[in-house]
Amino acid sequence: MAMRVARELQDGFYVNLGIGIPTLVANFVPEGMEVMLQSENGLLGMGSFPTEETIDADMINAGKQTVTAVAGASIFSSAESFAMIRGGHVDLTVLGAFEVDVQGNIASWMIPNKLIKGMGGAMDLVAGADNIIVTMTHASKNGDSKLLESCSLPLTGKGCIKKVLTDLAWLEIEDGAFILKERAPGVSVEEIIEKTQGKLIVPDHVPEMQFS
Amino acid sequence: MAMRVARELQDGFYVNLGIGIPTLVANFVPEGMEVMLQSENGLLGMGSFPTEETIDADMINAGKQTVTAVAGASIFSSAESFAMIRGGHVDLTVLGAFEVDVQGNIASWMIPNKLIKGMGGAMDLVAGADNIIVTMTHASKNGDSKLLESCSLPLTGKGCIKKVLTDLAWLEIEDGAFILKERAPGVSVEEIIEKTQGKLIVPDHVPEMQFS
Amino acid sequence: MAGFDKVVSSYEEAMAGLEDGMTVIAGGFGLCGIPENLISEIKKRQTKNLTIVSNNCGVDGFGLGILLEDRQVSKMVSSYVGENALFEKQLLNGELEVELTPQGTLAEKMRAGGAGIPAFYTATGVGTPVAEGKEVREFDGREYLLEESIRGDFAIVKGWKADRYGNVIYRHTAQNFNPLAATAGKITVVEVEELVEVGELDPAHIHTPGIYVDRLIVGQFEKRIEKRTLTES
Amino acid sequence: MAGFDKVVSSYEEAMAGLEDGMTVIAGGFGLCGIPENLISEIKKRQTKNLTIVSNNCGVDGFGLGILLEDRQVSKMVSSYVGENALFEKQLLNGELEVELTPQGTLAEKMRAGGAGIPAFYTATGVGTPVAEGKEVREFDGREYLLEESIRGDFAIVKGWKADRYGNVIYRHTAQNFNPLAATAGKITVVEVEELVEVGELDPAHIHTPGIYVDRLIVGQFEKRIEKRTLTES
Repeated sequence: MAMRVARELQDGFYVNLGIGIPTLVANFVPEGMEVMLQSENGLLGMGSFPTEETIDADMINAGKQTVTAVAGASIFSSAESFAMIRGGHVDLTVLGAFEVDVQGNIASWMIPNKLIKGMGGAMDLVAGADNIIVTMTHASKNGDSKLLESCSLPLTGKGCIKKVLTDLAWLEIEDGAFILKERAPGVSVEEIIEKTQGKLIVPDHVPEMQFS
Repeated sequence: MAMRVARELQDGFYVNLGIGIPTLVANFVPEGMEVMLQSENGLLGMGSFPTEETIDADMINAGKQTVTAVAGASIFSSAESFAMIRGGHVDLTVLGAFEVDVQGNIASWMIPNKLIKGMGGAMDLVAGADNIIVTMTHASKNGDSKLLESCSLPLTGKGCIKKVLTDLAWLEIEDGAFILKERAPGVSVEEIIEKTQGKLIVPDHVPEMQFS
Repeated sequence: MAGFDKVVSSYEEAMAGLEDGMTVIAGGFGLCGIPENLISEIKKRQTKNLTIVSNNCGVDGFGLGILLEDRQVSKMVSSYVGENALFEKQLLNGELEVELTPQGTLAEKMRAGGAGIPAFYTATGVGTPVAEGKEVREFDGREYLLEESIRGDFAIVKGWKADRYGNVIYRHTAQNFNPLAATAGKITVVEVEELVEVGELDPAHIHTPGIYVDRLIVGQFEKRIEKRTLTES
Repeated sequence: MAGFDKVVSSYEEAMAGLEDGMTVIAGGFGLCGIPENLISEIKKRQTKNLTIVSNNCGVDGFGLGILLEDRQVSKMVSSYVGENALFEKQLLNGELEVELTPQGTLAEKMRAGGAGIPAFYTATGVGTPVAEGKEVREFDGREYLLEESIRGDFAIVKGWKADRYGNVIYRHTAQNFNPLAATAGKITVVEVEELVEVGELDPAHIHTPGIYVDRLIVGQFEKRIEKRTLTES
């Protein structure tokens, strides 16, 4: 999945990668392309994890992992960081979700009576970016689709999602439907149809994902 | 007048002095007392004017005069500067005016069809400070009182002025009236009464100003 | 304490005046840049019924988490409270009220509180549970929520270096919410690692001008790392 | 221009795309920290019917004042325009529209524009001509005005040093409105005195992170002093 997301990168993009799977994207930035990672705790120009020698409690990312800064990085307050995000200055945001629906709604932060961790910066990220990729598994462990006609969980954002990448497919959201754009390697269109609850439009030809 | 204003200073005060007469106050800070001057273009810790050797086009005050910074100064953006002002962090603001009235209204920035220079930071200063001293001449050149029942010029702020210092008197505004607190040296109570148009309360004893 | 000298000599003095029922705004993100010793002092004082405004609530046994142990906190205003079992327990028990606030909105609420802006509009949270009870208003064809600013009786802040005047700089990403919290306290208390001479800090590098700071103290810090992640090699 | 290299090689290129009727936000306070050469380039282009958002409008013959000479400006949004005879003349003639805006409100409008805040409340201007046509709302017993944010088609900014990525620092009080303007342009153009290597600026000292900057150019500056005041001795 991280490899497929990397294909959406463009040279000179400022990118905010959510916590978890999306962070791996950084490992697949194509040769000769520069992207700069924004971490919403106040770092533009996030680098790799540190070594034993360079680890520093005062240098973390939004996932609270110890990180480094690249040359040309800048560090600022949380207000400034979200000014960038809310103001639409970040070119691409990648984040996970529990559910996405055909209206572009996203639910990613709360499962009532079960999981109350808080939304962190996710609501700001989805409200501030034009260009968002949601990455998640296509269905839950017990097989329930996460691509729905209408989200059942409390929303993170309304009508803001246009691109979804799952373990099975690359989809775009348009006019109240998921458009199946690409299949993951070895995955059949039938499986995707079966595991998608929301309205799905399947073009005549659905190419397999390319990763180069 | 600057000497009388200086008596209102307290050790550790952050002070914004308007442009013109009020700037002189800096010269009369009592021995052993520290005050720090805020200049709304983005300088906290304004120092004296520079010498030929230290003059610098990039170091000015809100009156656009070349200045220096004291040790312990900080420099910041206009948004941060007015965050300080609007947020009520400045302990004392001193500024000039055309008119003040018994409701604590102040007019200081515009004379219709005659003078349109703009309000600069004055509206922010009067809205942000609890502790404001207006300094002005008691009457205009042709003898019209500037202490009115109701301001005739467009306002800079509504109900925000409590202390007024003129060339004739020190007055405070309370419950819709000017209270005459002190006379300037050699000035009679009668002259002050004559030159004050707004309701004036004159206590039995009106001491002469002290400047030490 | 004369003039602009903000230095106090003890943590007792630093938190003097903190009373039951007050609101405390704290800097820090996760365990990074948290005012460790000021938090410990609040625990020591056993002040109760506090409202704490902080992006996170520490972890079990460290940071703001220690204030939960004796139920000193009645309400948290936070964006993320995931890593704290005691927190979750008190929340589910109903012992603790939580106002979950999007991170950027929380940062802006603190800044606005310090800057004399009582409220602002943001698109963050429109159509979500965060919008409940809040005015929605359209600007230029898009919907926004009205969010009110936050001020605290106290702000507790962790800086890196400061001079006696209370001019503070922060180190790396330990900056986070600290400069915002610093503007929004009626009494702002900053603890730092190092005191430098007045004039030593470049005026253009100061993150928090001394005008925001009421009390300053130099402390020793554990600086615990929450997620130790290393690169291979 | 590849990756994050924002440097352009000419002023023509720096202002490419500027068209009649656009809104330009300019940094600077008085003549301090103004983008002198970007202004000159606008004059050279003879772009007309511009809305200029800037605290001041320069002086006769220097700074933004030169754009008045050929009537390139149809509207100014400023807090103070006192030191400019041509300005006053065009204003009284009705050739020029002026939206006088309190200085702090103007600064906050720019910041809000860049930060995705469409509007905010402020006590500044309540009960004055500035309040005309604006919503007044009470918070906590006090009245506030609703003020909308400002964005520009272009922002023109004067920095001191920058690296190729567009990370900028400002010198002394030449900072003023510049970092705010920089956030609020659809296209933000920064001219600086000196280009430094990427990595040379301390990340914590950067006033304007490169994410806000689209084009960067190195220039020569007159830096005229408006009020030369010296101390005796």
